[in-house]
Amino acid sequence: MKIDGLPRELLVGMYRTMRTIRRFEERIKELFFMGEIPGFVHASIGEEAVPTGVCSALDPSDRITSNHRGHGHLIAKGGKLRPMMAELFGRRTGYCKGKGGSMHVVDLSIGILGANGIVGAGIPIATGSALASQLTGKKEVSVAFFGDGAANEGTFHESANLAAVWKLPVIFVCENNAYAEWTPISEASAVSDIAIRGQAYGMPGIAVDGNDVCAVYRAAREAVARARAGSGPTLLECKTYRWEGHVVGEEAMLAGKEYRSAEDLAQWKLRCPIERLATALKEAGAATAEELAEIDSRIEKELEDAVTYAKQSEQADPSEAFTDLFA
Amino acid sequence: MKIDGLPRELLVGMYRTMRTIRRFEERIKELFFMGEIPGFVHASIGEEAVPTGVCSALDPSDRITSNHRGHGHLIAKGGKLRPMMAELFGRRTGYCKGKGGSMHVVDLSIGILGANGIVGAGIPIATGSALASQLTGKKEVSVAFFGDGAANEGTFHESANLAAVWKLPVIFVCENNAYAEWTPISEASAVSDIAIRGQAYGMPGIAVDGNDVCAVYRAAREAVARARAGSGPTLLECKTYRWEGHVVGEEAMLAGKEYRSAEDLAQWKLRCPIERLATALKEAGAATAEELAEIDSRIEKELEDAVTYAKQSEQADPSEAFTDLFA
Amino acid sequence: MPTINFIQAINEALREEMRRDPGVFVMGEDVEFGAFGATRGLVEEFGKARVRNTPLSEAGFAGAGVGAAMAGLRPVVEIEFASFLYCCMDQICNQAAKLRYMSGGQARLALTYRCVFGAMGSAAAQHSETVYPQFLSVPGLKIVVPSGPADMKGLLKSAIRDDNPVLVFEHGRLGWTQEEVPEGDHLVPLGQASIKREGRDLTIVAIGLMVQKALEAAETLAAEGISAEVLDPRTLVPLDKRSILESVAKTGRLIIADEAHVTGSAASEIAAVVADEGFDYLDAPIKRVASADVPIPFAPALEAAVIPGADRIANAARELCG
Amino acid sequence: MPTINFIQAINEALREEMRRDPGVFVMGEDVEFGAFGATRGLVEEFGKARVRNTPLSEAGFAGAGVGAAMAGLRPVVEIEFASFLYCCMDQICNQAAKLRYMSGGQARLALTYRCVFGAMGSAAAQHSETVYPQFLSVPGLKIVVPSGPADMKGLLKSAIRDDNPVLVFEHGRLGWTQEEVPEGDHLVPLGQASIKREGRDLTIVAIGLMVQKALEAAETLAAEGISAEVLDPRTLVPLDKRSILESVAKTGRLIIADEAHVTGSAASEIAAVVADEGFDYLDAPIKRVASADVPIPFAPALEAAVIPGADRIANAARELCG
Ligand SMILES: Cc1ncc(C[n+]2csc(CCOP(=O)(O)OP(=O)(O)O)c2C)c(N)n1
Ligand SMILES: Cc1ncc(C[n+]2csc(CCOP(=O)(O)OP(=O)(O)O)c2C)c(N)n1
Ligand SMILES: [Mg+2]
Ligand SMILES: [Mg+2]
Repeated sequence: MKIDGLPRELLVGMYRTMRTIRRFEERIKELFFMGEIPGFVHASIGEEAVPTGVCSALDPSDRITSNHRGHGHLIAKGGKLRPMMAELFGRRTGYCKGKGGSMHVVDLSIGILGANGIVGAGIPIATGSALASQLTGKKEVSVAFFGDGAANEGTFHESANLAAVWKLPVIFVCENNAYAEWTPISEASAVSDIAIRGQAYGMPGIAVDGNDVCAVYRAAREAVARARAGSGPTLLECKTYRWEGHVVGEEAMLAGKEYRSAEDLAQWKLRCPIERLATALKEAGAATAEELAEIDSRIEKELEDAVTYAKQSEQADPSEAFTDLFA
Repeated sequence: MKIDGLPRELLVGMYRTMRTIRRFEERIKELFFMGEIPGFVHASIGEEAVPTGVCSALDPSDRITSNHRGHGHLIAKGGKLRPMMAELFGRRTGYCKGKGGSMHVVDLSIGILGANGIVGAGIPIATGSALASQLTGKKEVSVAFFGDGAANEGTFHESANLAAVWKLPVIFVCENNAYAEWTPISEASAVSDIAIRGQAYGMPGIAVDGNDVCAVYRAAREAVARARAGSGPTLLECKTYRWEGHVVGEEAMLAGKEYRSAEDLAQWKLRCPIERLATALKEAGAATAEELAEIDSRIEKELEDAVTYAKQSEQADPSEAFTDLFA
Repeated sequence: MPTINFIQAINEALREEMRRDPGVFVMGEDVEFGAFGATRGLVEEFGKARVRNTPLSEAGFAGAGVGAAMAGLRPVVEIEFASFLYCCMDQICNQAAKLRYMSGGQARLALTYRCVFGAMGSAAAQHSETVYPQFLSVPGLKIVVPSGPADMKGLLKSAIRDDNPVLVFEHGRLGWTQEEVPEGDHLVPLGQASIKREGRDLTIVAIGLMVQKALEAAETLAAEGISAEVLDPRTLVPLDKRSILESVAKTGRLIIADEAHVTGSAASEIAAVVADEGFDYLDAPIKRVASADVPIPFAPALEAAVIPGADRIANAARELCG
Repeated sequence: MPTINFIQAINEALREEMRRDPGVFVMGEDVEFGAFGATRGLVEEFGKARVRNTPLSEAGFAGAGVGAAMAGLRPVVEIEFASFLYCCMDQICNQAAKLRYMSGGQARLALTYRCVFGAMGSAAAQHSETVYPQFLSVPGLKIVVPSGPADMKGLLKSAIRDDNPVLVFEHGRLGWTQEEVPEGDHLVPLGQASIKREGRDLTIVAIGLMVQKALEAAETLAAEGISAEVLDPRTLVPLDKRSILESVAKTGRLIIADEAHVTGSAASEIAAVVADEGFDYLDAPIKRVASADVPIPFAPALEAAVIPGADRIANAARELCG
């Protein structure tokens, strides 16, 4: 992993973000099993480099759309832990007043147009967001995060073509974690490199090591520059792997059936994006173990603060179910 | 245009088919303006080589799906002129008892799964038809005919990927006539060669001169062989041009606005697929002008027979509107 | 007041709103041309950036409308024929309709979808369907069905200014219908029914093109001594229940004329509302006069047999008042 | 009779029909695994050719089902959650539903779509919707909503054998509901309602999970001296109007309990039918007990506030009989 040329502040910031995502999700996994968090929860543990690298190349006024596996995207784009956690708990202090939950977190004030429960549905929305920037002449960039599975949805195709023909400032970030639910990409897609699909739209299709946050960052930075310059969209495929199940608690659904090898998982764990960056930082003398530990412990505090906040927040009142339909 | 290596019978048959399509559509254009044919009619005049070349490579037990511009596909697959014409007239003797009309002609007995009023909708249907062949072990091939515009629909993407990953015996035939309604492909698609999209699915993507019936035939023959051998789908792009408006009578809709150059049209008319084959046949001594004229006049008779049949057929009775919903 | 037709009314509404608010833009298949004339001439005035021909990608551009709306613009998305809405239902029903609620009120989707619907003469099953009932059951969408030029203009302008997703259904048969239309900023609020003819003996709630047929039937019935009130709800969501109930309270009888297939129609919804909230007013069964439950057939005689005409409305009225 | 749960009933129906007819095959996302257990074990018995995991391409594989059916097979297509039906509406509503009619009766589409629907506990707006009303208004589709294991098995087997497109909606909350289910070829015909409890004072037509809630309410009401009949239509298309009308003729009062949002619900449709054909039997307004017109929220307390429970059914009954 090459960190050279990247400012220390950026690198340490990326470490902090990845670590926050990791711990946030480890924590909500526990809270889910303790019955504190209802509904479906999808963890992106192991994939933290993708949202982190991409969002580090964005400005606060840029916008993203996310998917069902969205906590990482949201945190990397600046989502605050307290209202995120409270939303997952279903409390009225949550981002969506408890109406959305894990799959529907939105923070328009920082350009988070929304997680999404419909695979592929965020892609046209990011495309339209980019269209708005083009129409208003603002130099904003929009990013759609989606999985390898989503790359087989019609919405991907239609959006990519639309963006390419209109030269919209949008980046299509495909998190290729090799599985959609329990089906391997080899059974779901005729090509193993999603990046190749860029050619179908005359769009650069770039594949990077999705567990190398610096590589992701550099590729994203280039795509952002392209977009801001008015040169159109980019398809950025980040190859990664999810360490957890498709959904927290999937064991009960699978009834013992296996769908991937323990060996693969072990191999990918050796390539932990956080460890890799930590090692590189230490080796380069850009950060000491103590400095990183200090960051870690600050994250623990923020996280506990968020959990406490969520727990102590009021439940949404039933009467609130009937508001917020129309503006 | 190279005819060598192709049997005379095939060549003359293709001449006959193209000529039948041409005259059928010229005739229904007249009948439309005379008020005999209601609804929307889309003519494929100038594009006859595509359905003819492709369907000449098919067996009667193979199946096709068509689109709104379907007369050519239907005739080339063996559709009979009488029930086709009667259907366009809305008579009870029509293929669909007058319930379908030009955009919905079906003849299951000869593998015509249907014209379609929804752009792109026939593509998954052909894919499913191919899946049925694979499941039953029958060596049938299915073909989806669609336009350059349809290649931007999500259904194209989803079907192509599905067919490729399952290695289905299906051929995706894109009739690239450079326009979708009045929008040129340059404004609707980021790539001008639809064939390149095959790469997105690891599928051969072949582009041919769609006004050269022999070239279309040869490419289709190869794709059919591939499909029958179980080697999977092919994307076959046929570059052509429509001589007529998007829809018969479009002048009234456009209110004088032009959308393509008279020069382009004139250039393409010089490449008339029927003329080219006729010339080649005569030059090669495979058919004399008299023989071709004889074919032409037989077509006129068949056509007039079909028109008379349609005109003399009973109107559908209102009570019949309420049948045929459920099996 | 100038007399203009239905299509011109759409055109004027679009033009005026585009002049008024630079955030308003139009996209859809061939809107530069305007197959039915509704968007004709807009590109000349506003340019290709704000009048955008889209590729054939309904989910893509319907969804781009959602994204552009979330980013603060006011898109007007044209779906050529209502039947093609099926190609982008997710973006409309799961995204546009739900995003405000799911986000706890953060998102504002000032977004209009326009489409042509209805049986318009042998366009057959995939170009003739009345597709609004499918959206009635999806909270978060407003639904507008104008019955003539003046309402068309005023409702479309209100739809575009509304900060919510609005679906506007324009009947294909109404295109050349002429009417006097107020000049200037003519707005018709969403959620307000209009009594198109007053009457005493029965109420005919009629939707879209059915208003014309109901008026025709009312004329015939008048000659027979039956006084029919014709009420046009104009918007199905929000539905002006009060006006409907008041009319039924007066007449005691209700027919609902709707071109949708009878099962699951907007007529069914209105009947259900009155069978609950207006039960005590009713002197007779509620009759729905709607399309038969078969796809719209191609042949003219078959099409005519399936869709409701003035005769069927009049017959239902005679049955009720007989 | 063995006691099995709802999911096992689905599994048995699929297995039996696949054994019976080699043309039956199953496809959908991760059907080899069966997220809810319904398709579990099928791939081991029938192999990957007949139990096909699909890519995430709802329009693609829903449409492949249409094509395979036209080619003579009998596909059973699984859409994981009913909310995803919006992603393939065109193939279902414009193609599957209309192809037989448009082809003048040539096409036979022996095609089943199965999906899980309903509020099942904080699955939120895009995984909890009751999506059958959207299809009520589309002629050419049969709609099945089983309320328990025995009906589930018998109806699904009938759906698969039916030569028409059938949508089967399986409520996510019913998964572990147990019941005795007849062994052997247990078929429940489409279009036949079932009286789940007899009563004199009012009729509760209840759909899907609402049958349980209605029975619960009926039990409470019985203690108060109100005798409620609970009728499960089992299929919404075809709708067993006769049984509903007969029940209302007996009781004079009607509640319809439906988890769909009240506007445009199946409850509205049934209310409209009775307000016409059963008007003379009615002694009181028709009450719809249905979900509020907002998307299904995430927080448990909010979800509970939106969807109808036994208490709301009982309250409506007291209002009618009071
Ligand atoms: C339209 C739609 N189809 C199916 C699902 C169910 N589902 C949720 S996530 C998922 C897999 C998505 O895979 P991928 O896009 O690769 O993302 P990943 O979960 O691997 O991050 C599926 C099938 C859904 N939510 N939406
Ligand atoms: C889903 C859908 N969107 C739009 C239309 C309206 N429409 C009919 S044909 C057509 C153009 C199709 O272009 P192409 O696929 O290139 O075929 P061509 O007409 O050129 O043969 C359009 C936009 C439709 N019928 N269906
Ligand atoms: Mg994945
Ligand atoms: Mg074209």
